[in-house]
Amino acid sequence: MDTYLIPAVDAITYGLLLAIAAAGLTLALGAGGVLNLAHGTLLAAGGYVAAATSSGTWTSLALAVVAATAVGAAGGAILAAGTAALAGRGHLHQALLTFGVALIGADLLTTIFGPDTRRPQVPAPLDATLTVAGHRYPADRLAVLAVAVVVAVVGYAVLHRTRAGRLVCATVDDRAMVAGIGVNPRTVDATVLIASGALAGLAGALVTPILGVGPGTADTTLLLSLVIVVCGGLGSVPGAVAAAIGVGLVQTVGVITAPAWAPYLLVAAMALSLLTRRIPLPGARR
Amino acid sequence: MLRINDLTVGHCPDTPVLRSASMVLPPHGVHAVIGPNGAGKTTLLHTIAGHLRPTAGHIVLDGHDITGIRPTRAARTGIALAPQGRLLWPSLTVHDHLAITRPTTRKQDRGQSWSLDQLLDLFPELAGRLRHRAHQLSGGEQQMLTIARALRLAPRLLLCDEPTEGLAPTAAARIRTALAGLPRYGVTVLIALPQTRFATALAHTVHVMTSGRISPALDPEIDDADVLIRRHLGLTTAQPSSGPRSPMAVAAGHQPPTHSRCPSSRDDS
Amino acid sequence: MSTGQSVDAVDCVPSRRTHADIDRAHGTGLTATGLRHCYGKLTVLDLDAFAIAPGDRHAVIGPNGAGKSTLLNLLAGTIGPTTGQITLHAQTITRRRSSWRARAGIGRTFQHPTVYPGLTVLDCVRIGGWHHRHNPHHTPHELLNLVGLAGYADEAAGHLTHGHRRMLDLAVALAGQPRILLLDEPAAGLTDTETTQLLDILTSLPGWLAMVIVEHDMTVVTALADWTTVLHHGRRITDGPTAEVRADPTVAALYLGTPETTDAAHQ
Amino acid sequence: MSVDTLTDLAAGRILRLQRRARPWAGPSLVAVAVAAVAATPDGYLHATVARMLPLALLAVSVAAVTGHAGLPTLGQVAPYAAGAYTTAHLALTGVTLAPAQLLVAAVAGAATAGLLGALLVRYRGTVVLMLSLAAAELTAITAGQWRTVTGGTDGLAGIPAAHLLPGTPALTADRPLLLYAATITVTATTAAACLLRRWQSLLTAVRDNESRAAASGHPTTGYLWITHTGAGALAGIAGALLIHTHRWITPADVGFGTAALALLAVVIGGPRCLPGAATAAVLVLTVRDVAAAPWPGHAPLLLGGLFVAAVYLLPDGLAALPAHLTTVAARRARPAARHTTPPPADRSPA
Amino acid sequence: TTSADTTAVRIGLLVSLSGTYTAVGEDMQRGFRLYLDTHGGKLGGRTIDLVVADEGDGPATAVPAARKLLERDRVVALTGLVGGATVDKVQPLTTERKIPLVGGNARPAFAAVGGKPRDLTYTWHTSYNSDEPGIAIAEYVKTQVTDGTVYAIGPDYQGGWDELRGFTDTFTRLGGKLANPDGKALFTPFPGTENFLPYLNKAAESNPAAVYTFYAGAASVAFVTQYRKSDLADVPLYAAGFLTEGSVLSAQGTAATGVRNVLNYSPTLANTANQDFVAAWSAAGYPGQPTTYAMASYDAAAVLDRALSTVDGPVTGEKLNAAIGTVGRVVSPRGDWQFHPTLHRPVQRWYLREVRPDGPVLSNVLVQDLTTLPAN
Ligand SMILES: Nc1ncnc2c1ncn2[C@@H]1O[C@H](COP(=O)(O)OP(=O)(O)OP(=O)(O)O)[C@@H](O)[C@H]1O
Ligand SMILES: Nc1ncnc2c1ncn2[C@@H]1O[C@H](COP(=O)(O)OP(=O)(O)OP(=O)(O)O)[C@@H](O)[C@H]1O
Ligand SMILES: [Mg+2]
Ligand SMILES: [Mg+2]
Repeated sequence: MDTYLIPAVDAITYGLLLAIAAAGLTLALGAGGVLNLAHGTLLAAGGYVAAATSSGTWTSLALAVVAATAVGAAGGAILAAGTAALAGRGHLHQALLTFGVALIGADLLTTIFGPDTRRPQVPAPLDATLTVAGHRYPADRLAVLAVAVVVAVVGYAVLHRTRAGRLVCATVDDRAMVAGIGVNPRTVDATVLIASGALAGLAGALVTPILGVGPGTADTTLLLSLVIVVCGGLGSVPGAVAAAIGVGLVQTVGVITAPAWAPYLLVAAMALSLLTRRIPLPGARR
Repeated sequence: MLRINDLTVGHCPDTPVLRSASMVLPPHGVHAVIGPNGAGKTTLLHTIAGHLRPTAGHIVLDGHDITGIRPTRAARTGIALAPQGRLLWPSLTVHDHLAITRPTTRKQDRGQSWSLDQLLDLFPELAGRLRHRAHQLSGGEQQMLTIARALRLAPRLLLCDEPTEGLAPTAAARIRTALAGLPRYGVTVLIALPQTRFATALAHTVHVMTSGRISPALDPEIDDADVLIRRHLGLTTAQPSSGPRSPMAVAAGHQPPTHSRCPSSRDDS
Repeated sequence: MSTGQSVDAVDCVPSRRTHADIDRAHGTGLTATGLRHCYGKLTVLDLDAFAIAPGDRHAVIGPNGAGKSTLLNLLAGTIGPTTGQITLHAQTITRRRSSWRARAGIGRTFQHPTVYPGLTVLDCVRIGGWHHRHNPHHTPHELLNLVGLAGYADEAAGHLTHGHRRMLDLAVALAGQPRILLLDEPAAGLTDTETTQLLDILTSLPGWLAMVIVEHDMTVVTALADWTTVLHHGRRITDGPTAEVRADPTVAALYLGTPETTDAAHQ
Repeated sequence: MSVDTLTDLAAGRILRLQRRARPWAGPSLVAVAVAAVAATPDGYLHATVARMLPLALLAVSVAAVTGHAGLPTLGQVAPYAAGAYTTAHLALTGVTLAPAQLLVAAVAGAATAGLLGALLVRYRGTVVLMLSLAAAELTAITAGQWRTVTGGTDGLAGIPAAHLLPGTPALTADRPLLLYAATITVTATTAAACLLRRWQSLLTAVRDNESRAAASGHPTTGYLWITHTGAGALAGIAGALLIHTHRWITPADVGFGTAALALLAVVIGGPRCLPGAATAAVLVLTVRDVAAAPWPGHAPLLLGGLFVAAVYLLPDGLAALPAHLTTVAARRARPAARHTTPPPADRSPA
Repeated sequence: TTSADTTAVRIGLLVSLSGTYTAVGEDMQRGFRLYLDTHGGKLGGRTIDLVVADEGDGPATAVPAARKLLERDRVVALTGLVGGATVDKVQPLTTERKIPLVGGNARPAFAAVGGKPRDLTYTWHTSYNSDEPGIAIAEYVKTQVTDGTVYAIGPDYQGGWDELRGFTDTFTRLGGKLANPDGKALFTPFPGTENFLPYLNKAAESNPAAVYTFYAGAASVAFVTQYRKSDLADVPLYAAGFLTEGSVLSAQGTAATGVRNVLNYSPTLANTANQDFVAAWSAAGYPGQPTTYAMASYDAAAVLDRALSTVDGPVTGEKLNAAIGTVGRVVSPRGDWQFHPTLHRPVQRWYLREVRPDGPVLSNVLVQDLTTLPAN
């Protein structure tokens, strides 16, 4: 029992950490229908900015969070401008464009911040460990857990409970009729991408103190986020959170229970969850 | 209310669907455009609602030139379109459709405002389906939702493209009553229809549309409905030929072809 | 029956078809027994028996959402029933896919036809008749002529108007040389002339062809069908010869509306 | 003469050429290009081009599945890997006859794709994309883990070269290798294009409206499965070609990165245009490996620039480039027609 | 390529300048350039035309780049090469063309293919074999843990397998026992593992007396910081030196303090060559302290320098290769070393280092000499 207590706690905190990292993509791909392959790069940009800003004090941490969010939002705005001309050309063209942007962005980031792995300094209380049931547990993860819950709740409320959230879905379904009820679909698109970029930037600031940020961060994050968003059912916040915790479980309890199968677990879990899904995903609609 | 002058519009630049079409709609009434398939009724309505850009001509609404405005602006000016082909948002529920659509014009420019309850009174079939997504609705239910959504905008000008298609007679009758009541609230209604009977029973003026041109207004009260229908028919096609025209009819009375009995299951991989 | 009766109270009414009819359908046509279709807890169709023999002209009418399209989808195999059995020529086909059933002679049209937007009109018909390519009697051109789309043969099907798509859908269904044809609101959105033309086409089809027509336009139903089933909330309210069903006061109250609305809608 | 008139002339010339010699324009153009490359004395050039052809053929296979069957896939690296590792093992065990290797690789590829396709063709859209992503990842992981067969994460090196016929010299020299690889690529692409052209209307029908096609008696998933499996054979051949031109392999060559490049090449190449996909793959590799050489470390930047430029400059892909130029020319000649937004009725329903 | 006079000797430097291993690649480029710059841009008295190419993430990009260096630029020697797989695939190319490959980093096992061992005549490395750090530290760890057990953990790829094998084989041969439940080292999926807590907490259950590991780059930052927050925090951590080498150390911060690790170099080595090297490094404006990657590449330049000075007339690959065989003792920041006559890699000393504050910054401070490898 005790063997699995800490891994289980870790599964949830790590899962929610990933949920934060995937939040931007949940909005962009899940709700807004933009296959944004630059998501990982935006997150890395946020991480680098946070690493450059944060110096171990609470003020600098707050500043880092704000700066990272702003940089993410700016990146989202660039993507919004870029994808505006692609409306109606399908996912693959978006993928081509955003992948191109991601490559360019990654090159710029290494040019500006260098190729080294960086980690923002957090205030000492966050860098400490707490003792839970006789085990150590890092305080920073618990802090991120709290933020993740807030982000998830707010995200759920906005996406599933407000008019704005439904307008986003409606725009993906049929832009022309959204215009027909007096809402400019381009505004909806741009808002979605800017908000998604801001979320990615914010995630960068929150995640990198724990995992660090380097040239490989963008790819790893993108892959995990894609898995979470698609397994979560595209655009459903509870689904994404559930999928993130599922990934967290696989990556913690799963890998130590069956270490021999560790490399396969994540991908296999994703494939299984897609294969056994009864209701077709909205994205599968033709 | 709405004046259309020499409107030319098409889906590709070289082949206009409407050619110098003109029409004047007096305010506060129900008006119908009737015409055969392919006459350009849908094209006309989409052009007024801003989904298509005319290449020539003018559309004037209440003295304002609205030629070529974007659909968003059109909706904010008080134009609502209930399109043909039920362009709903498949991933949204019925309730969401009606909840996110709200009047976008200033209060004094609005037509009749419909609350959710009023719309459900009009379409009781939808009441039990509020939590269903649009793609789970039956054809007729989708049609109802399309019209309910348009009404929800409280437009001054309501464009209905074949509103009763696929509706059961009772539901069609309810819509007819609802549309007939709208002019009292200062709403102008323009309906596109392929059949004459609904139009003559409901509309104050009827325009006949053939191959991209619109006839002057006809008043079904004054003009004899039969004359109107005959004129309409005369304009559309030659007399339908009599006698069997089907190649299958050649085989009529014979036994069904035996070569296509149940195929073996192997074929169906 | 009083007109004010709650419809939900009406239980499945047994079909009035004679045993001889049903036996004939069982041996040579399409039958369905105990057919039920549910979406989650919502039962949208619940029919004890349904039978079509060769040559039947069978109309299914009912209010919106009654389950008419669902019935056609089940018969054509587009969706699978929750419970129940479907037979064709006394052979159980409940688990067969729609493509298999189509090749076995069950053709259909769709309530919301789009056909194949990316192909030309002519190619659409060719695809419909792919399994009968060598039959000299039914060239795609002849079928297009029949439905009045000969002039559009080389247009993209996606550019057709709504009414034309419906006619094209019919042509595609006919190209498959069905022995049982399921038509979902074939006259919706057609002009009066075209409705007449459609009736012309449908009445001129060979006598052995069985037809199930879902339609709201009672003139079409009256002109075509010799037997009519009325559905409401997925259940059969009544069935019988078309003229009798039209005269039934329950049907009038439920479906056709009060006499004056009936008149207004169908002068 | 102004630049504008020159462009106009060029566009007109291209259009006329296209009209006159459309069916064989593509293959003959490629043949001329390959011959021109082969005629140069530059071994580096030969080897460089030859090395790009396996990915080009892989892109063709992806184009068949993505464009024609409408299933956006990253999973064609699985049959690619099957073909490549099978060929490598044949070569290591002494079977160096190229035709035999190609045949076995094609069978291995088809078998892998057949198994994978049995799962994939039941899904559509994003689900296919993600499932095939899983397939690509699983392929690379397996290639890294199954050390006895694949040589682990560092892969296999020093694989013996193939022989065209018994007794002929091994295919190691650059020019023969280029000619061989080009022949295989062009032949396979042309054959696939011809086969697909024959069934094109059926596949379009399935993509456009599956329930209508099924209601006309077409076993739709069966068609998709056959296309997927056939494309798998093509990917298997591409895998064999990878071994023939590189003579080494690592798990990264059959992983997500390769799959993504192939899929993006298909997008650049244009929907449903197999030669376009192959050309785009060559273009992508040229930018990454050749054009970026003077700026070491900035190949991703150039590649990113290429992708972004392709999105805007080639909205319908390389395949439509000549036609695109023609419209530009035509627009120069006439005053611009006003753009119309498509009416909502144009869209396919949910 | 820079324009060079006719006597210039062209040398290819193939390192990762994009992708995951960029930090190592840049360090190697700095090391090589530092030697050139401190020697007037000349090696062996000849002007050097250095052509840099990007290795990227592995052979897929590295092999085209290597071919370009070999066939377009016609370099007489190829140096650099970050990844083991890259070396494995480029080595046949250089051997075929009789161009010396003077690798500055990974040296894979060069698995025999088709029963034939690889021809290593033209293959040299100024670095080490991947299993050597583990071999070098095993004995020391054994003495430290006395009767306790050691938990071994590393990344699941060829480099990780080699590094861990070096340690576990030697350690068990010396009578040590692994704490891992199945007696075999644990491998974590690579890349992609960024959450090491579950592994570490699981390892803590076996109550090891010490942990031995190898990670590099981003994974090492995550590993070290999470180690200090896991149940293992108080268990001594031993590692191959790459765990705390170079820029990752500043990202790890104080979490790395006390990590004892083994490497062939420490910036705090007291020999003059090293003092000059570290001073030149700072003078050149490069960040932080020099790393083993930079040092090995610096030595590759030194080897080429000495070899070129003995070549008469026009330089060819064959002549240069023969000259490399005769360079003898190389004076190096890591202490003097020479090539093993048949293995073509350095016979060098290995050092135990500990992460400690060295002035204001953390540094891998030399603790003691361990051993000389390869033995004999
Ligand atoms: N997307 C399109 N692209 C090209 N041509 C089109 C398109 N949509 C319609 N057309 C053409 O425009 C003409 C008019 O079409 P429209 O839809 O306005 O007719 P309609 O009167 O509404 O017919 P229906 O009663 O069948 O709906 C037709 O000839 C049709 O072929
Ligand atoms: N996928 C689905 N999920 C849930 N409910 C569904 C689904 N498809 C249909 N329904 C419901 O089943 C009922 C019957 O639908 P059906 O399409 O058969 O009606 P219909 O009789 O053809 O009506 P109409 O005349 O309006 O076309 C409808 O109330 C509809 O809401
Ligand atoms: Mg229309
Ligand atoms: Mg229906």
